[in-house]
Amino acid sequence: MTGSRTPSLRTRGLGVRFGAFAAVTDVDLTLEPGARQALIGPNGAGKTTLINLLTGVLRPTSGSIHLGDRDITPLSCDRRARIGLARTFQINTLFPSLTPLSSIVLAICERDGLASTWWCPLRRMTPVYDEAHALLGRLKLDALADTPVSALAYGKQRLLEIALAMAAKPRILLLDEPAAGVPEDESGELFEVISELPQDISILFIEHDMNLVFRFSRRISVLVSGSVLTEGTPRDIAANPRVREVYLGTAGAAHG
Amino acid sequence: MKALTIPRDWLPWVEALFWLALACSFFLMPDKLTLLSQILIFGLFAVSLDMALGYAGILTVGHAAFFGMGAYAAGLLARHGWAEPFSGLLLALIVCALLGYLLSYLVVRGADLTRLMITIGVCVLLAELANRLGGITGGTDGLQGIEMRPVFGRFAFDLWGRTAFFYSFGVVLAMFLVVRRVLHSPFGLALRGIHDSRKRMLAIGSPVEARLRLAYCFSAAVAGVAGALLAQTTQFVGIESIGFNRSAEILIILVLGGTGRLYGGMAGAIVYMLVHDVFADIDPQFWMFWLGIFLIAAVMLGRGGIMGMLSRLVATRGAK
Amino acid sequence: EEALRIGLIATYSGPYADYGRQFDAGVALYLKEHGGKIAGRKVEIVKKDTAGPAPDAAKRFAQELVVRDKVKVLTGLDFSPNAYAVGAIATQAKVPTIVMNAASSAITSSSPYVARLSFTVQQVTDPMARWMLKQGVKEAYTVVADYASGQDAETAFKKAFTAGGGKVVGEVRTPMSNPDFSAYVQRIKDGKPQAVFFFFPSGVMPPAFLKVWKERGMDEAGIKLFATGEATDDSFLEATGDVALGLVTSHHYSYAHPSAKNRKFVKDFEAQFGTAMRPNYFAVTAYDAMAAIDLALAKTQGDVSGDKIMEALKGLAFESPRGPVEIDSATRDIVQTVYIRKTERAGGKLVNAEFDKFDRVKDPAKEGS
Amino acid sequence: MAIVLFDGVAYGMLLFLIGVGLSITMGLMNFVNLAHGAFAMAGGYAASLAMQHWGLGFFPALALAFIAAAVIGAGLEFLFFRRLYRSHPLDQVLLSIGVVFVSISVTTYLFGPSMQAFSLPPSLDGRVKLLGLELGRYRLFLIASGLVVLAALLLALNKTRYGAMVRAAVDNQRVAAGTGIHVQRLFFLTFSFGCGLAGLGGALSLGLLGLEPSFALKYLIYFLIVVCVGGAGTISGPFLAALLVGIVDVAGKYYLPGAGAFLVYVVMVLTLLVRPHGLIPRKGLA
Amino acid sequence: MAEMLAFDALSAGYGNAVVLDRLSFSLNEGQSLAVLGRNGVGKTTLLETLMGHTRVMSGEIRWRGQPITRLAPHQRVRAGLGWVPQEREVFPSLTVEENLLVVARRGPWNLRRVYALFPRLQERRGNYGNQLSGGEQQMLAIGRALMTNPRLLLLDEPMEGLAPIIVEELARAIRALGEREGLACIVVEQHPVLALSMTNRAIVLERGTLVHSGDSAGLAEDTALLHRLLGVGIEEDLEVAAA
Ligand SMILES: Nc1ncnc2c1ncn2[C@@H]1O[C@H](COP(=O)(O)OP(=O)(O)OP(=O)(O)O)[C@@H](O)[C@H]1O
Ligand SMILES: Nc1ncnc2c1ncn2[C@@H]1O[C@H](COP(=O)(O)OP(=O)(O)OP(=O)(O)O)[C@@H](O)[C@H]1O
Ligand SMILES: CC(C)C[C@H](N)C(=O)O
Ligand SMILES: [Mg+2]
Ligand SMILES: [Mg+2]
Repeated sequence: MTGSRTPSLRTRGLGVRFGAFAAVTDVDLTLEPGARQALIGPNGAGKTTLINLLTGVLRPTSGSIHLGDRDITPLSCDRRARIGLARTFQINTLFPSLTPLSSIVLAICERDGLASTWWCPLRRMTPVYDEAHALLGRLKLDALADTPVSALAYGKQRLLEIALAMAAKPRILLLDEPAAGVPEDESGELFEVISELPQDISILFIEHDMNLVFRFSRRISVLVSGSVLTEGTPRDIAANPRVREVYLGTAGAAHG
Repeated sequence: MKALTIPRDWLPWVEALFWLALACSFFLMPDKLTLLSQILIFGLFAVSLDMALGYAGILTVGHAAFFGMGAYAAGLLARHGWAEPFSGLLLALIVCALLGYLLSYLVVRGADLTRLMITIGVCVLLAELANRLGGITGGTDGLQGIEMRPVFGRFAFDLWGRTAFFYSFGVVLAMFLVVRRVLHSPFGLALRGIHDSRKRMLAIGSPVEARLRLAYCFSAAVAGVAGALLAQTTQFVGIESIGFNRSAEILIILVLGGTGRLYGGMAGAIVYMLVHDVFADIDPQFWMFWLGIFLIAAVMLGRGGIMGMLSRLVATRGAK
Repeated sequence: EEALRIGLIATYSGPYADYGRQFDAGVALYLKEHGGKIAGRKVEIVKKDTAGPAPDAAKRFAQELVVRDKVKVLTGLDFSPNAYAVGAIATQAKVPTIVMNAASSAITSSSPYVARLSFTVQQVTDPMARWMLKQGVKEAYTVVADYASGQDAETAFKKAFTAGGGKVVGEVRTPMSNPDFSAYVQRIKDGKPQAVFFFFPSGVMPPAFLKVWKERGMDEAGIKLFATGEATDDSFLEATGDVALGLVTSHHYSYAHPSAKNRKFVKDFEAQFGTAMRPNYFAVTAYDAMAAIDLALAKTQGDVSGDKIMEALKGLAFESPRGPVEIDSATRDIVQTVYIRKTERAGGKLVNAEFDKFDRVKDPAKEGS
Repeated sequence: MAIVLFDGVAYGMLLFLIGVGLSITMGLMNFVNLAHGAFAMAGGYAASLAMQHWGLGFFPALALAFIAAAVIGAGLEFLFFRRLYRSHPLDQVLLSIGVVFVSISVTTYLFGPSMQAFSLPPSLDGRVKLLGLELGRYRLFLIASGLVVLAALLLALNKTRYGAMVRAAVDNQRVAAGTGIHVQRLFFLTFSFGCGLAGLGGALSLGLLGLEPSFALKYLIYFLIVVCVGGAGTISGPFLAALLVGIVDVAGKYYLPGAGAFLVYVVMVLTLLVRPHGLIPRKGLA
Repeated sequence: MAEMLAFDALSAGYGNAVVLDRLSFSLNEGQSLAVLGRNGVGKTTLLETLMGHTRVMSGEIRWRGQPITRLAPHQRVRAGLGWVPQEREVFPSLTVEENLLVVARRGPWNLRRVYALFPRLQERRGNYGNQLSGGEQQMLAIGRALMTNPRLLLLDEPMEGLAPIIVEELARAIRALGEREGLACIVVEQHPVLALSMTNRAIVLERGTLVHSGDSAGLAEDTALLHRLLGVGIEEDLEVAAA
């Protein structure tokens, strides 16, 4: 990795407290352009909280977040999304009464700033529909394009989560356990799709499935009790006895 | 129960038929024209509420604030010498859009119950203000002495309510088409998205509050036009136009018709007001009992109001 | 022969359903006494319920009654806004309209086809102010419900009271929905005025006010209390209970009015509707409205054209259960006796016992204008 | 001034007493029960009629009011309400408004449109001298009742498993049932209890408010204020809100009589703007 | 051995949609079952049907000899079914401890034992249900089901979102429960090898119908069959579970 490039996303001393409980403390995290970085750590380590901080769902109690050269700490959730920060949720957060197609159409409209257009009927926006169909096709959701989201099986809803994030054509993609609930063969495919995204997109993903983590990440950060325990290549991490002890158990063996 | 299926391409024709039937009621019920005009007006009012409630998800029991404000705006304009009808509508629209935009800052934040109470509070405060400013508004005695000029300078408002009917019909249809267009636009889709999941909307970069403010402002403007129509066609503005009870009544009408369904407001107004009229004619003292039973029966038989029931009976199929 | 149709727009349901019930009873009683006929014609009453103040509905009903039901006379009209809204139809359709209650002064000026047989707020307030002065009351505090009629009462009282040399030392308007009056009464108590005059629409407000008045020991504190007759409306008097005892009020009708005509009226009324419901000022006006139509049609010899009837109504004078009444030929508003009454217990019942009166009172708001 | 404060507290207690049932049915059970006033009215009528016609004392009449309203609530729950727990809140609005309409007509039909006579038992009438103040006995009684009801409810809902079961079932009926909670019976009892409380409040209000068929709708805004400003789903929230409203209302009318009806609503709107989830927000709701 | 649970030509679904199509299988006392299949084939629906949350169109469910097809969900819990829903669905307005206590029934499982199994829950005992991490919610959902002291535990993707080390522990614990206390379970899993290692028997669903039923061990061994049924590239997975 060339050190000269400015990182896409960088945090400095980031922390948040819930009352007396420090969920995230003093995190310095760097995401290079084109990164394929995994964030792992025990349950309750603060991974989701960290993503919530990055996307602006939560306000940090300390520290700052930079996107490129810009300090985005004060920006709201939606502003951050509009400048290229997309995410998926650990627990499905979809539009239950819309169809997958209109969900994606909506996401594209929001991305292109069309969503405040009130004078032009939706159905005239053919390019948007074409793009939405293409995206659904890539995630093999095209057959379900017109089924209400609420009637989709869980796994399909997981896919739609990712489709929604991808529809935003983000610069940075934050994925919170994207493959949870997706069958193994499909989760592999899913990650293929993700890793084939243009190289200028930086990706940070949380995942408890070590097969996926070790297959698709180029760097891994380990979060324990709210702070970064260690960071390194998959090989380093798999060999780290502390990580094994608190998180991997024997699962890392195969990747050691 | 098997649903009747109609191709989706037919829907615009069904809509056209609906409006045609409404227009034809002029010949079918020639001595109920005032009722029909008021049904149209309340239908429009309910549709405006639906934009806020059914689409933007802002639980409000204070929408009469805009209805009443529109009525007073149009009424006062006419009363003070400018009695041309369309300018009254325009004034009401502008005033209510502004008021709606201002109030939207109070309303879009917070949870459902908060919004409910804030809208009620604002509505009650405005009603109280109208009462206090009795010198201008006539207070509880109502604003009298409105005499509208003929529509297009030709059609005077007559005793039979013919002009009032056509005037209301035209304006309501025009406003309805605007609302329909808005709801079928990307903005309308965004509203449905917010209704479903605010969190997800934020995550796809939607400035949710701004969207809601715009929707609320729209909705207020349409409600204002409805209020202005009532003021102009009755040539009177009662303080009830702006009160809590009217807000609650229109909510009942909308819920009966079905929220978030575009035609829910119109359907609700037609059914509620006709049923009310029939029951009140049969039994002026205890029509409330029968209306209550009717409402209970309506909920028990079909959730989601009349349109909800219809959508279960009639399915659509075909291309989008 | 075709029946004479009369449209009755009133409140039959909701919080004010009592108004419509009283109207109906008064009308029914008159018709019963006259064999269901007015000026020799069978009468058909078409009722419409506004469920309270609802001018848009009232206007719609008036229009339907005229256009569809072809009524010759409109009547009822308990709430002023409803009466104002109907007035416009009366003018447009030239249908005589007889107001059975609505008490806002300008209603009769708003349309030449409107006459009133009830009263105006000013008409009953002004005598009270004058009577208080006569009793040596020099300072008064006013309490009124904050709506058009209350404001009318406040203005009329102030005008008459100060004109007679009295001084209004404090005034307060209470919101229409005001469950607890303790703050207002406490404030009055701390201000120690010589007397208090209040106006509340009949219903739940007067008893609520009187209860607190009693609880605070205002009488012991030596503060006198006066009101208009709505405070001791015969419909609500029993339910109000002993807290009303001793209250002095002014009004145009009491069920205990000691005239022969009224005794018969009450007797017939009770025979017909039982004793659970007392005739109050709504019932008597409804009864009188029928009498007025009857007399007017007698004058026009059955001609039901609007202008003729209005002409006949002007200056019409007759004996009502409440005493002599007359329709002012200039204003089409009623001229009548206003009584000063005191709430007493007689024969186990609470009644408004009349003990003083002002004869031939016109609506003071229209005097000199 | 102490007396103004006292009056305010007493008025607040009254609001709490007639509103607290709603914080059970609407606050806790999430059922938008606009018919709350109808149940309060049922209690009021039960108490007032029993006292007039059967010569029942005020205190037994209070118990009767609770029972009558609870039984009516139970009947309606069984027939209608239980079918709508999972429905959209707006369907619940429609149902409960229908119930209100019917209840108004039925009471008008049975007892006439005008007010019910009521006089306080001598023991609660008049004033007592306490700490140099002349306090209304009935108002003192209201304050005491309010505190008793508050304490009882806090104990019942926070310290027992019952309260947690209700909250669990409201959070997620499907899962509550799937983990062994008899949701239907739980809701039946809770709803009836909420209605009973409404009835009790209705009967307790007899000394201050007039009872007539429109009672069912007339005080709706007040109930809603108490529950929503307080924070739906808690008991202490509505209690605080009722006190706040009572004191603001009475003090406002005493010191600023010109502000009239404005004050309470302005305070309500401001409070909600500052605390959008109510004075004491229910825990565990994001 | 006695039959514990049986599905007899059961069809069930939502509204008018049939999801499970004449499904039959049975399970003996003390046996555990893995339910496998791709996305959307009806695994969750199977468990929901067992809990009484779907519409049964025809057929019967027998539990320890009694038909329970018409029982209300809470009665099924009393009869000994313990349910861990797929989306965890902990009660958000209850604290961790309340979540556990509110469903508690008499039996060997109590607060102490659940805390011993998931120490993390004890640390977070005062947090409300919606103030937990995904994995903590999963633990809580499992703990909650245990608190009802079931005879048969229904686990819908229980390992989802849990750290590998917890997965191992949990799998071991469930196995141990079955062996030591006779607590049987039905496990729905996306990771077949893991599920098979925890159970005695396995069924594979495809669009609501049974396409395979047999021994877990046998199926785990038969890589080709697994591959055909589930299309899984299982090699790595095998290693994980075997390790
Ligand atoms: N609102 C809150 N109040 C208090 N504590 C909270 C809140 N939200 C989260 N927590 C706590 O913060 C810690 C971090 O949670 P987070 O969701 O970030 O964990 P995670 O690393 O994503 O875990 P998992 O892998 O299980 O999803 C958890 O222990 C959780 O209980
Ligand atoms: N509430 C519902 N209404 C209508 N159809 C539903 C509903 N829930 C699920 N379905 C449909 O039932 C089928 C089976 O879904 P189910 O959730 O049982 O699948 P699953 O095997 O558990 O899938 P996954 O692995 O994704 O969890 C799917 O086709 C789904 O679309
Ligand atoms: C019935 C009364 C309250 C009516 C009131 N006096 C009015 O004229 O509006
Ligand atoms: Mg997480
Ligand atoms: Mg599933």
